[in-house]
Amino acid sequence: MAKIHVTTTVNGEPSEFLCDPQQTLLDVLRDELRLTGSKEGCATGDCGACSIMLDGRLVCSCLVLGVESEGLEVETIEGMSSGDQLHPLQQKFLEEAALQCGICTPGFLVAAKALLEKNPNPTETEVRYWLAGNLCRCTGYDKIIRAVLDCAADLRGA
Amino acid sequence: MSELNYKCPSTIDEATKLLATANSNAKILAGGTDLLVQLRMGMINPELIVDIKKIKETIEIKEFNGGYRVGAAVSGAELGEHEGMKNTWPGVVEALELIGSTQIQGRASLGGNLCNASPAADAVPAMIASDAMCTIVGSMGQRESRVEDIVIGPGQTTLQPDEMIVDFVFPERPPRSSDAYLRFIPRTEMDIAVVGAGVSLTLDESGVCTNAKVSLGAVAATQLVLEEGASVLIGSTLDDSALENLKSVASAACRPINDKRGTIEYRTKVAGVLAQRAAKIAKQRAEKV
Amino acid sequence: MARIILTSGLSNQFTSGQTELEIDAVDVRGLILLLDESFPGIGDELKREMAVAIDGQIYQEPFLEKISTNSEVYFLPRIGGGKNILT
Amino acid sequence: MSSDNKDLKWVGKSPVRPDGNDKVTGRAKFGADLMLPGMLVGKVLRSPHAHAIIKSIDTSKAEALPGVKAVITSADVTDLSSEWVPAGEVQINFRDLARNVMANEKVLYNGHAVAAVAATNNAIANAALELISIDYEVLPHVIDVEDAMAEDAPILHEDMFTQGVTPKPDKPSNVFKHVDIAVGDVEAGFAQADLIVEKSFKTAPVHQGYIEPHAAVASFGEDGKAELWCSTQGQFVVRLYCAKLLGMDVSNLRVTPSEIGGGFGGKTTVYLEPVALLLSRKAGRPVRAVMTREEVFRASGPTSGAVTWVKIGVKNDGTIVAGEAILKYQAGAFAGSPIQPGCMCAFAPYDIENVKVKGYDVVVNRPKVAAYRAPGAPISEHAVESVLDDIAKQISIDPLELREKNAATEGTNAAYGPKFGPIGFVETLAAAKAHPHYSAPLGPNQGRGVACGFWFNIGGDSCAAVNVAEDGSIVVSTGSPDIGGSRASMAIMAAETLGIDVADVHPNVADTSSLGYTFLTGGSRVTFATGMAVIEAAKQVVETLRERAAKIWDISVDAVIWEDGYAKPAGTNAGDFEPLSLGEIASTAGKTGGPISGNAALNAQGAGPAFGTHICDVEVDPETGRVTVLRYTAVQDCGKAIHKGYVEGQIQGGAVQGIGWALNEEYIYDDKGRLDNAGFLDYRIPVASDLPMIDTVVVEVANPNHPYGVRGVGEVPIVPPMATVANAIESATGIRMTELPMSPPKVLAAIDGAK
Repeated sequence: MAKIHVTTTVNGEPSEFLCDPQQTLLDVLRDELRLTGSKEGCATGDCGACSIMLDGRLVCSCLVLGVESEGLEVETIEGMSSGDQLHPLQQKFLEEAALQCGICTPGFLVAAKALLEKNPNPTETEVRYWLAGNLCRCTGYDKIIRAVLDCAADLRGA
Repeated sequence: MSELNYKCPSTIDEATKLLATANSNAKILAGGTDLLVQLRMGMINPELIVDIKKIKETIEIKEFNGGYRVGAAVSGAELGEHEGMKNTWPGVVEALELIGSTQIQGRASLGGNLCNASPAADAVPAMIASDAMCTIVGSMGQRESRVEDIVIGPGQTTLQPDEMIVDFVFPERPPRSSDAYLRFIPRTEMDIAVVGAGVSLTLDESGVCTNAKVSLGAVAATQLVLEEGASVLIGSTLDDSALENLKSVASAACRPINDKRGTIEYRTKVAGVLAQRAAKIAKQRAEKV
Repeated sequence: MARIILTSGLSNQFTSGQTELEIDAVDVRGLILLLDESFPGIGDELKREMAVAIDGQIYQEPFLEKISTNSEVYFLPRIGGGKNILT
Repeated sequence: MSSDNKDLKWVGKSPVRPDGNDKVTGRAKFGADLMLPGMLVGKVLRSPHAHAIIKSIDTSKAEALPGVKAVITSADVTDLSSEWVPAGEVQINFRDLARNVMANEKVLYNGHAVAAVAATNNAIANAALELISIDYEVLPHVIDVEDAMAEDAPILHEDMFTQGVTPKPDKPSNVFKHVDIAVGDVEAGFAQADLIVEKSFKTAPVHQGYIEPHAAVASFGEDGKAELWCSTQGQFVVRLYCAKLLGMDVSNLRVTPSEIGGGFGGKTTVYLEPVALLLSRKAGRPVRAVMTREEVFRASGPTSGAVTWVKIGVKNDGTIVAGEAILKYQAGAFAGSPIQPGCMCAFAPYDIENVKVKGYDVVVNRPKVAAYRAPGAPISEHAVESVLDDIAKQISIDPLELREKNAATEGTNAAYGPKFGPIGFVETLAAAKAHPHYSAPLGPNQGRGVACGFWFNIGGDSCAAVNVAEDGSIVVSTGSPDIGGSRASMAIMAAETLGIDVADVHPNVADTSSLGYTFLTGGSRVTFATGMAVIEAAKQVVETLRERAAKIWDISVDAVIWEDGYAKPAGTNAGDFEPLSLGEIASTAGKTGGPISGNAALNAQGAGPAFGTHICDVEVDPETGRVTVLRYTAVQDCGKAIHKGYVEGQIQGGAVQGIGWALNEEYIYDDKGRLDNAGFLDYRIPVASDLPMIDTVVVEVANPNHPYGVRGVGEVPIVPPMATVANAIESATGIRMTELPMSPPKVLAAIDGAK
């Protein structure tokens, strides 16, 4: 099959890859670019474990074709911390035990970061609905929601 | 393994030419939230994917004769950020925004939701209730159509293989007009509608309903337009008895099926309840504008 | 004599309904040998299927646990976090 | 040490987990994240039918496809003889295991594996699957448990004759075995009763729903040695099963557990692991096999669906005089449902003189059930806790008081036989009663329910190594995969025992060639059993450190004490020496006898049974039947919480899985026996917006058999929710729901039916 050459930006770095037309961006990130932080939990957009930012929009990378990322900005969990500095959300998830197995954690963090950038002062209900597309089977969501709310409060205070 | 190609035209003309030459082996990619799942599951096997998101007309929202033109590929997230549409057509905006998660909202579009032609599509009853029109372009030229004339059955539309929807036109509204869309799902998010109900209406100064349109989703092979539902509302002040009438005509109009998402009995009952509740919300909104 | 209690399932299969027995044994290994002498076949079943509770303390893989003369010894099915249903 | 020990430095705190950073940055490697040079893609072909004879399989076209490196069928799997053999503490039938991994002669459920391929990429592997042609003779199928027990039911296994019945049956049956539990005389008991309530219930099979699909990477060498990386709750169990299925020496297979994206019991067996190994052996290249979400639903898990009946007799004062139950559990396509623990748990929380439980283990054309949190217990206890609620209402006694009146305490003979040691059931009831939630006002269409739950908890085999590095930092190795933060609890217990900072302890999950046999992560055994091994190994290290200090000071070891991470002279007459730190002793270890290391291998006995009491408020929409959970409180006896945060997390997660079981989760089959909702879209696990915060109350009645008083935590919280929610719906609507899930159509039909 004729592979297509794609030029894009991943976590701020110019990036190129070859992919088949039907390859999803998630497949490309994991198999071609070896960025395995984005997880495949369903491949149908129902679990959010593959959440990434595409040109500033939160999307499921399993529902985006690799070729669609031509010329766009892609941000994944691997780009969330800066140097040896964790993002405040990452730090808060650790401090408040907001993860158990950790498979859904990258998706939750990417989605929560997108929320706080759009709405620095969300209510519990707003957080729950924003994150409804991120499934977690371990935590019952309680500590995740608290971590996001507490982090938002810290960031507003800072 | 049939060879799949991907094209990303930047003009409508290019797009329709590609569709024409692919003679019905092409699929249009807008948000892709249905298309990619169908590809993955092997439900479809196209030779060409035409991504329309680089075409200016399909991704912009602009004012038009006091109303709005909304590009077919505009995402739910973008529509939800548009003050004008939110104030004038809150029902249409909330319907598109109900589809899937925040992540899905980053991609899902009015055009995709309509052309996927699912009986349970959330945005469609709301668009039908709003009397929305759509602009269709094909190799034979451009035509306009009412949204309610597009879907003719599950997965079937009146679009020709070489045609694409460019945008939707939501007309200017008289004062004291508004709309609302409600759906029922087992969870609070992430499900496909078991029943959907869209209501659009206009009130006069005395609060009497002068114009109304009611549409139901997921209770028949295609979205239903409830002429009778409109007539029980028009001339009333949407008092309890009018709303009770709406409830019964809505239930009476249903021709649903039993499937994994709901039973005939359940869908029939809840359709009436949702039509009634949606009408109440539309009324409250109309009183405020 | 230690008091030995069997499940009704076992008693139906091997002891013609008798669920309580009085036996002198120093440890579980010895007890199972004695039981198998009086009720042929029960020994394998006990070794394969059963855990033991001696005076309330459950042993999932009993063998050398000591039994005193006034001990209360229950044979009960092995349990685990579903690990009894692995196949 | 007991749980009221005040001078604990780390136990009970919530330090950041040692593996946390990798898991918030995407660095952690889960099952599907490993890649090897030359790695092939493994894919499995699955049965479209619920029940059919495999007349022939033709793989020639697939083998001929360029890029296909190996194709396997049941012909490549040794068909083992049917025998139930002990595996660890487990009974397993390797013949069934082999035939579940790859169907032989017959397919027994929609999704049953029939062949597998290894190819150079996904597309080729998928194309190859389409080129495999199978000639099926479709047979009648049976999905429902009671249909399967019927005289004329289609028989899944011609060689299955019901066990536990005398005389031995003369014709095969789908009932694998009967289970009987009897204490006292129920007939006599019911005769004394002032009130008898009996009811039948139906519960749906539910999937563990872990977000990470099964994944395995295998690399087979020409020398017959193999490496396997996979997402599992027990690398040693995987090693044994795979070695058996491939006819290998156990020690020729090295299994390394990846990080695991949830299991809840569902990753205690093998599916892809032997397939990946077989493909790799045939292809001579590494193979990675990963399930799609659809495959996870069609071919793995779930726990049993069941039909249950419970009859309870009470005196007017609430004293329970007799309890009887009949439990029919689906096992899936092969024998072995959790019917045994289901029968044992049914009445376990209560002190009842007369108990009789009859259980049936029944095969049906569904995927073989796997372990799921407190296997069997939620199903039987749902029925008992629902009937108790009706009784409380009918004799107008507070539902918590009814339970307090009959609650098992230390010395009570459990309904399954032996006496309970110290247990904290009544403490959870008291805490629930005192909780503000229990007396908070309710609005219209709102109701409140309570229910309780019990699970045995287990111990078992665990190994641990505690190694002192040159600088005095500590590496703790165990064989227990970390699903929910157990590395953190291991670090805490090691730091507590060594008297050092928890940050200086570095836990590590070892592969099967680096440490002794350790039973799997499950049964809520890790913090208890593996924790005991870690503490034991750490104590050995302390002893060695004292000896080394004694050598350095040239005094007797008895004159050296270990305190707060330092060796100190026992007293003034021991001599006047500056305390020696762990680091100082470690740096000179070479001179004083070599590396310092502690190693423990034990079979932990004396796991502490645990109880929970839950409170739930719901609002029911009378027009749509939607049930909204408004408020939820879970009280549980945890013996001693080692890591507070992760203990609360276990309780919250278990409760929410139970809420999903109560309200929306179910398998939907079409008339051909094909699963119709094999995905997260229509298999509806709870989402964040469905739920309130889950308030937790941790009660601590120490387990005397653990140095810090630990009881298992993870299983109990999934037991009470189904009845708690059902009881809340009853309180809101006056209607007793007897079928799970209590989804909107069922609730609305019940409400309309009651009008």
